[in-house]
Amino acid sequence: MAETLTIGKALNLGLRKAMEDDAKVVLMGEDIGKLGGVFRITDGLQKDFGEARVVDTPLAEAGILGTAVGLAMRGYRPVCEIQFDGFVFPAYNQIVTQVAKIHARSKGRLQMPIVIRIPFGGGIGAVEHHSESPEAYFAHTAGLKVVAVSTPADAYWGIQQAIAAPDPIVFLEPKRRYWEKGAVDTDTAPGPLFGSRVVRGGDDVTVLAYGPMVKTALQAAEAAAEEGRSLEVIDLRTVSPLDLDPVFDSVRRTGRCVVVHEAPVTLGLGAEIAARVTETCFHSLEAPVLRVGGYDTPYPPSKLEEEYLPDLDRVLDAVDRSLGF
Amino acid sequence: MAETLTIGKALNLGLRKAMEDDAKVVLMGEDIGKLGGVFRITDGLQKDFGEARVVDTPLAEAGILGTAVGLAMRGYRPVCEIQFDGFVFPAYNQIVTQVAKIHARSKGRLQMPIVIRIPFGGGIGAVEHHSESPEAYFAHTAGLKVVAVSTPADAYWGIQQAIAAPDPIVFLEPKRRYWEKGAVDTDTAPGPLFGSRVVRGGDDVTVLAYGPMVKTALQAAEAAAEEGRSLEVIDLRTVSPLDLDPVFDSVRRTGRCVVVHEAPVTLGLGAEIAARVTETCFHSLEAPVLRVGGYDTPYPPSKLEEEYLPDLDRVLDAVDRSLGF
Amino acid sequence: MTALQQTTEVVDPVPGAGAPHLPGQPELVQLLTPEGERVEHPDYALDVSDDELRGLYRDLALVRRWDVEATALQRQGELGIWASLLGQEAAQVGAGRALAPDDMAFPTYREHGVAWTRGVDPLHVISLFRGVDQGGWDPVATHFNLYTVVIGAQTLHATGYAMGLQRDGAESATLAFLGDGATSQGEVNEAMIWAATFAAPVVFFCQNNQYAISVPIERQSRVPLYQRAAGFGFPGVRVDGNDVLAVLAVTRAALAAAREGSGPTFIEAFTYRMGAHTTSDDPTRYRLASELEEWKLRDPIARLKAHLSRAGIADADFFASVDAEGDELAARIRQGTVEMPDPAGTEIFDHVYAEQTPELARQREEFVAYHASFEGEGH
Amino acid sequence: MTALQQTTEVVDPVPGAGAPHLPGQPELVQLLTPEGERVEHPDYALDVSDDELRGLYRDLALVRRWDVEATALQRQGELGIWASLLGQEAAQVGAGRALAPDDMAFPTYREHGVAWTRGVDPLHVISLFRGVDQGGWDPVATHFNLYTVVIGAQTLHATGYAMGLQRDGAESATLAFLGDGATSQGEVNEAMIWAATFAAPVVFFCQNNQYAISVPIERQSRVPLYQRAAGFGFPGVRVDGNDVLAVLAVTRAALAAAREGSGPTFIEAFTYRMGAHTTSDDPTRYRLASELEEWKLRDPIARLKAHLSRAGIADADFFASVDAEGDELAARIRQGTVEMPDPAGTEIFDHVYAEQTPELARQREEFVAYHASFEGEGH
Ligand SMILES: Cc1ncc(C[n+]2csc(CCOP(=O)(O)OP(=O)(O)O)c2C)c(N)n1
Ligand SMILES: Cc1ncc(C[n+]2csc(CCOP(=O)(O)OP(=O)(O)O)c2C)c(N)n1
Ligand SMILES: [Mg+2]
Ligand SMILES: [Mg+2]
Repeated sequence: MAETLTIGKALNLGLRKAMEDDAKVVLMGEDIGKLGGVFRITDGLQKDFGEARVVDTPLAEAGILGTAVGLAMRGYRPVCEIQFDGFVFPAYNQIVTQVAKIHARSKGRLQMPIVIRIPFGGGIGAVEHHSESPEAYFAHTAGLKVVAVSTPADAYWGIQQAIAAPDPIVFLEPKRRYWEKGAVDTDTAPGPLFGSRVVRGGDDVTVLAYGPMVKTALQAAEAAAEEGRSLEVIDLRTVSPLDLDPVFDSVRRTGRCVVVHEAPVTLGLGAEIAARVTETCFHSLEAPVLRVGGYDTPYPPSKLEEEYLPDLDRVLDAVDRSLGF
Repeated sequence: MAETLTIGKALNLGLRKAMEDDAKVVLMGEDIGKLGGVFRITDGLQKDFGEARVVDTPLAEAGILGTAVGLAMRGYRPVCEIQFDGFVFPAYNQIVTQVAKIHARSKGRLQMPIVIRIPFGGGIGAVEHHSESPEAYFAHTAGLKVVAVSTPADAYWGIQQAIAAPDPIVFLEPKRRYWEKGAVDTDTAPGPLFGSRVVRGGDDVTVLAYGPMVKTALQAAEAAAEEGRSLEVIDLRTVSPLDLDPVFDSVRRTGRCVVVHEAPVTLGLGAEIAARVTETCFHSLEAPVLRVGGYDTPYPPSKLEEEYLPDLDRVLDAVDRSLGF
Repeated sequence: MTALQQTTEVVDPVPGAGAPHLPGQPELVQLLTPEGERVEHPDYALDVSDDELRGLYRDLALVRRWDVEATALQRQGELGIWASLLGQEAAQVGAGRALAPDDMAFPTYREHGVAWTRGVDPLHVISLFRGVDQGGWDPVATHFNLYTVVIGAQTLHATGYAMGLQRDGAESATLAFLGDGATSQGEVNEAMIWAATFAAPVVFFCQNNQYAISVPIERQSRVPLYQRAAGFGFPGVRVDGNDVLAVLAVTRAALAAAREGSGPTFIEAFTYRMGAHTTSDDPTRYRLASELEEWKLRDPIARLKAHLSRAGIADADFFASVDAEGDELAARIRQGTVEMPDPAGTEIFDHVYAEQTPELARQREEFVAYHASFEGEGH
Repeated sequence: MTALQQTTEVVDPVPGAGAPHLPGQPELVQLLTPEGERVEHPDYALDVSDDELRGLYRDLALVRRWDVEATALQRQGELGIWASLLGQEAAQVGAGRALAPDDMAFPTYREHGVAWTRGVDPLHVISLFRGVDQGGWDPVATHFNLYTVVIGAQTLHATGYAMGLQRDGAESATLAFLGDGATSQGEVNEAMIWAATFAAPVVFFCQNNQYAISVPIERQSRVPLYQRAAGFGFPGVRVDGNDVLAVLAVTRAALAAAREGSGPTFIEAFTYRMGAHTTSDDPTRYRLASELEEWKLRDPIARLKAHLSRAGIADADFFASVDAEGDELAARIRQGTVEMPDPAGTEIFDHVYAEQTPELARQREEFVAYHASFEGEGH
């Protein structure tokens, strides 16, 4: 069945489906019950599945992740909501030293099918700690997987795929795109969870993005087309593991690559991608891989976020610089 | 005055000097008092400076960093010891959301001259969580600075420079080299804290390292020399900010670059360095920047750490691959 | 019903008899009943002049006026968000007025009433919610730390600062604010452990406003929060948070004890968040209107007003003058807000470090050059 | 003096009168005095057969023998490190034997005595300290989680597992081990908050062995630790941790209460770490020999031995047979250790994920090819 849904609603329906399919799925988080979460992603779920499956937790993120570990050991599939990106850090110890390592520690005897949902990124005019992009911290952590959705269809299917997967997954939701609509085929998944996807073909420069920046990259491609430049846009979708084969194919053709993300450039995903693309496509590159990202500063007050965040113009600027090499 | 000291002893003397020079310096950590720390880096300091300046803390890393923030606000210069790399994560929230951001949050009205000492890296045959290299987590965090010492002289002077500096600094100590000796001139600092240094000249390949891997890189250069290959070795010394100008100069000459660290390769410092070197020296590069690091796995049980850690042979292998391009 | 409308209803009526006392709380310290009657408490005598009483009323009324204005400004798109203190004025003003000038306060994001008592310009608080900065006041000069948004983190800062006071031999204390929800954070519990261990001069002031956003207090603790402290080895006390006199007395006593070296105290100010969590919140999803109605009868401002009137401490002229002052304040806040200049883009780079890094200096230059490239392009 | 030497001194002497009782601790639950005399406690009756008593003695003696052997193996370079439980055998065996088969235990890194009671092969514990793996036993089959080295993290796991038990309607409970130092960690306090809020069937078993490495208990709490629990709203009890019967009784009662839905209990087992923190530690730097001497008089094994002898429950033959069994065990541990094969290098890659990633598969291939390239080179 094809429906038009917002990303937020698609997540809501995806969660509902996952809960119907598997009684072991338990949602945990702050304000996810009666309130339905501050973004209403869990709206109505507590009413229908009860307080034991949609748990309004104490205000303690380490507690959320730490008890999720115990529930997972008992055979449950906890889906933890972190209210905002900037509030994942109290849970960091549990995520990095426990969630990520228990499978290896136990030589596979204990699985950690935990999903950590994080509304991430900026652009919503919020106060401090509500607009961050912490994905590199998790992508650098062996034992975790990290995905970032950009469309309602990926949201609907991705959350189900993540919940069904046996490994711990940081599931990044582009919060400023929650209200954007798109078609969702509720019968067929658009592809595997850990695969990147060419979302617009092109020949001159390969532009990579994930999460909220996919739309920005597509807008840039649109604008570039008007000036006769053909950008290939790839939605990475999975941040860890990276699926770069389609990227390598593309770059071998275009010879140029620009990576876009909101996170600070230094040691952001762009760094890893630049290193790998250069290593793999060295002889095809006509310009170094260029990175467009947040500056190496804390996320600024909201009156400055437009200046901080990569936008269409900054992507085009990088494309120009790439072509100028 | 020139003395021969171990890195551990140099740190101990450097701390002592800093405490003598500035009454506001307060050391905090687990077991740093009577015991002198598990590595004895603070040996004798509580006896001489008292319990108010060398504080055996409760067993709570968030508490150590969080109270350090308050002490810094009150004009103190806290030097926090994290007992082992793997135990910094309970303090992660304070480090990332508070220590790193308070200067910006307050528009410079509040300084955070906090030093976070972390014995880091592997190779000592320890159990889980005692051998990690978390530097990329901090280098990706705006507002922090990160240094890694590799010699007794840098240890002696670096710890004093770090304590005197106005910004928060993660000070990484190569734990497996604590017992290695070297000459220390206690009259003259070997250079600024945030500068990299060419430690061996060479023409064929530029090899970059910091902390414990500097010695490994030098050993590799020695071995390579026997086979007629000339490696230039640069001790990065500062991990954030990076000081890459000497690296760019070198790579423009050699055309080849290998980065070595113990941390997992994916999103390790090598990624950032590869991206920047490629961007800056694109037309000089005859091979992609190659990375030698830990695998993308949790640090393994100690019987496997030799296989996990970069060693002379793996560096030489990368050098060969670089020259093979 | 918006928070704004609620407010107008709440401030004016003099509460009659029948305002329910808080049920079954013998341990609750109260010096003023909801009807505005002054009562004594064996442990907390309060010596307060008529001038001071009128001053407290003025504080409460102006702080509420500020809050109402800010809520309105947010509704009109001038602020990104606003965290209203509606209903918690007495807890905040009482606590703030208990501070000595050199004491240091560590607020959350809702302590506008405490900010007021520290002489912080309301516009410096507004600027945070407008997205201009992270708070425009000087935390050193005002002895009022910047707001901390990460729940509970500031309790450790307050404890560390208190340890600094000890080392300085200063006869001062710190006051750490936190919410009921915050008591579940590990860091908050660590702060209490450290404070106990080092007998640090810090007072933990918890406004139990019954909710952490939508989550009721029962989810954070199954016993009254003030009892938490005993487990760490220091006193806990529950005070009627809508009774400014009781809050003042209890906080003064705790701060005095801290300054004298007796170590920390945990104060649970039992109160109620009469508005939404923030302007983004919709409390009708998780609580009954009847609950709010009940709490309106315990309104902290009406209570003091009734006392001042009945005891002949203030007359209609006084109340009118406070109202007029409120209108002026509101006008100043409104004008100051809409005229507040946007920050310069380069601010992004200028305060990250005390010693700027070459890389960030480079990014700043690029930023300037990049934006200059659009000039004249109509961007 | 090594831990090994200490041990031999401690096991044998039958404690005379004059063994000091723990000072001023009316709240301490005790069923066996340091002299080995059986006493009653109003709240904790213990019904235990002679067979069971002999079984407990055997547990204590064998666990100590294992510990002594492991310490020796470490000294001889066969283990990287060893965390001795010397002095804490009664606390661990008492707690472990209180568990029902389906209860789940969450140890720290020192609970070898509990491992023993769960049927974990000592060599599977040894393998961790040898650096072969992170613990070789099956945590699911043994109902004994892997060791957790990050202080306190496991208390949340135990609480979450207990929440799972609730959801399953299982009549089981979890037992979370922690040290005195661990009580300062935020996560541990969060675990207690969660357990209280959800009335989770978890028992927190804190071995207060007086030190966190070098840091004495006074730095973690200024009141007895068992009092912490009341602040969170559930019972706390202090038991003589060197009295295996008291520990068994108290833990059984707490687990039964948890299984019946009464929620958590905090048990503080008051004991002493008679050895070093680990083989890397040097306790002479931070504590007086006299302290240890005093605690030797409260030795948990000598105490039970005295009771068994005096009450005629066990005779010299029995003790000799346990000694013999101990020698066999030690020999098996020694041989198993020195013969333990090193893990294959590819193990590094094989358990990171349940579903291997292409990148890690690639790294594994490279690893294999790289190491193959040295073959025949004498590397
Ligand atoms: C670490 C962290 N987690 C989550 C949040 C999101 N959040 C903001 S306010 C709030 C509720 C706070 O409740 P309480 O402590 O009772 O204070 P109140 O808002 O009632 O004054 C939450 C969950 C946050 N700011 N920080
Ligand atoms: C989070 C963390 N910080 C520091 C350490 C280092 N460390 C290992 S054991 C220990 C002391 C633990 O004391 P306690 O909880 O009393 O347990 P005990 O060792 O006495 O059994 C410390 C500080 C650690 N393992 N984890
Ligand atoms: Mg609240
Ligand atoms: Mg201990």
